[in-house]
Amino acid sequence: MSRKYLLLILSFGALLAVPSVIHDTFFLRIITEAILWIGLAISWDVLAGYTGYLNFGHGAFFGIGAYTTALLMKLCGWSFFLALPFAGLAAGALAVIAGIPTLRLKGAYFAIATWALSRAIQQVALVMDITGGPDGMRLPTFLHPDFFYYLMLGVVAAIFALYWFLLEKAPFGLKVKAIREDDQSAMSLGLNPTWIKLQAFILSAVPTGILGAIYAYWITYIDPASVLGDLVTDQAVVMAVFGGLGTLIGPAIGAIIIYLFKTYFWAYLSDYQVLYLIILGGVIAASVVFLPNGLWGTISGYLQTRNAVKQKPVPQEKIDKGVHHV
Amino acid sequence: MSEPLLQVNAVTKTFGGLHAVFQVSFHITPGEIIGLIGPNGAGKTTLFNVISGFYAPNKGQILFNGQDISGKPPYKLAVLGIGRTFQVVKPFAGLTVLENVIIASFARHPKRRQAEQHAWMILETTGLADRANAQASSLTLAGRKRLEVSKALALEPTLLLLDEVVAGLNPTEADRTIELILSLRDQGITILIVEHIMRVIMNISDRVVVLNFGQKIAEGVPRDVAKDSGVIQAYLGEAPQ
Amino acid sequence: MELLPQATVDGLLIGGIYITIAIGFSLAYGVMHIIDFAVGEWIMLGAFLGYYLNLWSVLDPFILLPAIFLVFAVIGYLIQPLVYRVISGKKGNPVLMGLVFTFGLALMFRGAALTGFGFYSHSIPSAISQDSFFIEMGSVFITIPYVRLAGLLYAIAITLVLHFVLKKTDFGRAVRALSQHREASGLMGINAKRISSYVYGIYVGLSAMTGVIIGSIFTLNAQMGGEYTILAFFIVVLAGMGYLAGVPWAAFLLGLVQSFFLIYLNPSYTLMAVFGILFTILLISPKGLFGRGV
Amino acid sequence: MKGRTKVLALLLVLAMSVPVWADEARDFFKVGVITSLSGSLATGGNVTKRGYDLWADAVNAAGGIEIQGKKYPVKLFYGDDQSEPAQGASAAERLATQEKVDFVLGPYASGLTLAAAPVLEKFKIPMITGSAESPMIWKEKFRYTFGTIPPVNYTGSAPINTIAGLNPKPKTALILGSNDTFSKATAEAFQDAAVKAGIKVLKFNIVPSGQDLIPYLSAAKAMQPDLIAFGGHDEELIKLVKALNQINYTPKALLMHYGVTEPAFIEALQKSADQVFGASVWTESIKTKGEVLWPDAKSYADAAMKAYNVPADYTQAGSSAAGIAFQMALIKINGVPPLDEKKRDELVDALEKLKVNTFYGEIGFATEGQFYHANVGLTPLTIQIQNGKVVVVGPDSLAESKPLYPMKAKK
Repeated sequence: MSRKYLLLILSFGALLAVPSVIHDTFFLRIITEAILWIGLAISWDVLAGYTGYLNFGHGAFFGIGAYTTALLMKLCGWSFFLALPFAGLAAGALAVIAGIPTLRLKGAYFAIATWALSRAIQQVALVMDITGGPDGMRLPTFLHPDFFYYLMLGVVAAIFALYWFLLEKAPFGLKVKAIREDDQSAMSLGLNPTWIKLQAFILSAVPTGILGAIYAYWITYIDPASVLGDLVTDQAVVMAVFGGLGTLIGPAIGAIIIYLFKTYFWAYLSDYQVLYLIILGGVIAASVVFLPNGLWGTISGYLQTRNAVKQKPVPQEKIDKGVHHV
Repeated sequence: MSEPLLQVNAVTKTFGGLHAVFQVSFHITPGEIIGLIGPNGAGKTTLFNVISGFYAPNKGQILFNGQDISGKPPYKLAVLGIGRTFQVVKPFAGLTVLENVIIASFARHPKRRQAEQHAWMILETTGLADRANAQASSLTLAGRKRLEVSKALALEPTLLLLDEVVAGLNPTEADRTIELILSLRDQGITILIVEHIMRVIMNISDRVVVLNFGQKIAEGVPRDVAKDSGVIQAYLGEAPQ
Repeated sequence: MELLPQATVDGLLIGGIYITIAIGFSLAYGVMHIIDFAVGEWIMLGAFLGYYLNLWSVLDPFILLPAIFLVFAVIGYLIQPLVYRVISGKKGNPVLMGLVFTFGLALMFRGAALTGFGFYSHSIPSAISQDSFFIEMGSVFITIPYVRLAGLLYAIAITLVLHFVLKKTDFGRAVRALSQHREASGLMGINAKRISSYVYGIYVGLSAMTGVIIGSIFTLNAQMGGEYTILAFFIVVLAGMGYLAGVPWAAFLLGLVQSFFLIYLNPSYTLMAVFGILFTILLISPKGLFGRGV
Repeated sequence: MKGRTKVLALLLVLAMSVPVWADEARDFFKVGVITSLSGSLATGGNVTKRGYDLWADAVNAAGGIEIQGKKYPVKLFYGDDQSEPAQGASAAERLATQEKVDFVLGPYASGLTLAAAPVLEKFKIPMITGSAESPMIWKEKFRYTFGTIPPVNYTGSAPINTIAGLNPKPKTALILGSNDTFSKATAEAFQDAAVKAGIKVLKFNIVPSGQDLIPYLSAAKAMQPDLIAFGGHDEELIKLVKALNQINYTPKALLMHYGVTEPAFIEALQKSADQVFGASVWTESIKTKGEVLWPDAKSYADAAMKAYNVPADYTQAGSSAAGIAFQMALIKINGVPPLDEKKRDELVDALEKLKVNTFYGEIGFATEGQFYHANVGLTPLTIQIQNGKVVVVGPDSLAESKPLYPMKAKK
């Protein structure tokens, strides 16, 4: 466990140093976007991997965050940092409104209901005047690569840490998993599944809205197709599944690999423009067939079985401690 | 006699016009072990589900410690002190045995550390401590049934509903479980148990309630009930006249 | 002039097209519990085969339908074991695995079509695709395009044939057994794998035929798939997933909603209304209009 | 493991710190191309790509751009924006920092231009887009962004005026647009022009993209509009014509925008494409005199046909013309590669003052007002499909043929 921590802290430290090593703003942009996708993949996985609910409308939270920021900055003249929390709040509010009815649905029905909802929201943005309809919105331009890099890194690291604490350390994580495994049994043990699922939904939505806000300010232009389309959800799903559901590290690894793979093809093999679709599609399909637990799931599964051989019996002092407590 | 801990008053539960449970009444006093028996499809599990809050009764009332709990959701009842097991065991398969029990412990010990200590203690009593770090899915059937009881116990219930925790076990395992049940009663936990194996029910129950076609057809000490003609007929498959 | 009859007829005609989009998909879901993200891409591929066959043979697309069905049924039959392997895995979440797997397939097909067929939109000309007839009764005047009527008739025919096959043949009984009692059907000596392969073949073949009809009524291009995947999802969920008999009603309902919105209300809000209705129905009756979904 | 971690961290840092080499002297121009090679706008994106490629090939076939007696070839560097604004911005950043391009030929669609422009503005790299007709770009007044195709609110009125002048004059119109930036702006431009021309607009609607419009049209048929004008993209245009045929309604005139000049439109509809009006600023038959590369529209069209075996449309021509605009401005300022920041600034000034006759028509960028930096040197044309060919039918001074009017029913 401590090894894992060490690795995480080391990579975070390395990431902090990136702008002082890399002066190429394109690379910085690529890394910034890779970090954005890590955030989106893990926030999707909070619901999918930990509670088993496949949200195919994840992009709606992202878009709501982006539009909230754009509207507050343009119409109310707010500063970005003032608008930022409201982007999270708006996404959280949507999670509550959408979550209470939809979380009753099971399996594919939940997936399709959330997807339909996100489509409906996209249509709303397309027909409203205040959002510019299909023309989208332009935000004040503030193009400072280091600023966005550190902002994205800071926010995603905070999200990661928050998730890590809540899902892997705090009681909440076990409760959520209990509901994923068997909600009837969980109910009989005093857990209110609706409430816990709703909490997980909010936990997934708020950071996504904040990431949407950063995206909007960073790219300076948003429209219904780019922030409310299927792309955000589709890509986050693929990354999380490829990396391995139900963990935080899996989707993060998935995000990095898929994003860099796609970007490499895009940047350097552009003449084979459609080939990348074929290859990306092939990688996704093959990974599902050959790595049903995702990349990280497979690796850690392998490590576990290897370690299981050497596993020590339960330490006696732990048992004693428990008994002593009686 | 002290106040009844649980009072079931003329409870009816119907599914699409069919009475799964019809006007059943009985009570349990603290410290008792009550056996709930009846042929297949008699409505035992449905009654369990009604008492533990998974179904709301269509008619009738359930009082727990004098408080009306009919229609309250299971997670509220769990906190009030009603623990239950499932006939078809429901471990959290992807989690470890310890984690399974910790989750139940949260009801009384919201802090992770305390919950974990509590869980260790429970596993010690139920004899699963040596399997604490194994995946729940790797347990044998006996282990899973034990885990089921451990989880219910971790709630520190005053009333424990056990749904066929002995059925399917070999004689040694069964004896260990019976011992466990009796020791729980000695700790002051009141128990309502559904069991198919007559030997078990008749040996450990203070009283038994017999259901057939959703209705209560007999109630009393095991010895008397075993002689009841209606009960015998029900078990022999003939409808009572 | 009275618009109501025309709006109704138009809605039903659109509904006819929607039936063809969704019926195979619903069948596949009922039997295999797979949500196929590539349904639109099967439609697209079928449309292109129809387009090229029509260019080459100059036969009317409606005459080409059986050939297209055959070709794609074989493709579906051959691909199915892979799909089966994905969705019957013990590990992970099979629904999700199926979704992601077919999502990957869809990307591949789209990329391959863009490479092979280019970006342009085409149309498959049919002898009947440019004309219509009228019904006049007093003040009521209804225009009915031949090609759309043909589409509706085709949809009804397919529905009836499927219905007949499922109810009256041994194969159909096996399919129904499989969709209702997966475990028990194995005990009854039904080869689930074999039946699933046939069903998947039928589904792919039906989708491909739909592509040809869409190509002759509307247009076809390499990126058309997404739009029809959405429609297929929509109708199947509305009908109740895997509940075949619900598909025509859901399709007609959707067609009518669209038609009435376009005619009587603000056309801008048509799609919003459509998604709003899907969402609402799922909330009121999570298993579709009839509560009969799997 | 600790050692391994260190090695990994080191590798990570190494991998990321690709050397930033200095701008070496070179004797060719690096030209960035940002356009949609994939995604939903790939059709149009590839049309612009062909236009840019054709220009580059023509320049290089002549040995390069001649500046002070020396010829400098051009080399294109592509950035696929994948029809996504974020990727458009990334593409701009990559071309600016990785390839260090001297100038950029821009995206196909407005949203992408809006995302790429601020990045290029930051690096002070001039961009001319050969497409992107939505009026919204020019409102932003980017100093480094230009466009060769006039915005649709500049061109959209021409065909309406032509049609309004026909006999018998159309009295009523049904105007609709698909709900995307370009199509909506087109429909709005049609509406404004129709009102000004005294045509009564019976119905004006923005409809969701890709909708089946049969119910809408069969209801509209009851009103018997003389003119139906539609803003949409190629696929939607084909669908609309087919839908009108299916309900057997022939208005006096059917008007769409540039999409009708795309080969796919005629290929898909064949005879049904006949007599459809469209708006354009260029066809292969218009009379233009080019000072550089291609002497007239015809020779450009022939070159395009030879290169790609697809007839050139005005987007492709506008894209090639974007290259020419850069070329001429470079000659004016004696800009030799690589261009530094100061030189690129001069290039912008030269572009603002540029007036050049090309095969595409006169290029001259507005320097103020709502068309800021858009090309307003061109005369908007009314075109019509006649016997499967795109023919200019208006304005009268440039018309090659009389408009066929009113439209004849197909039967």
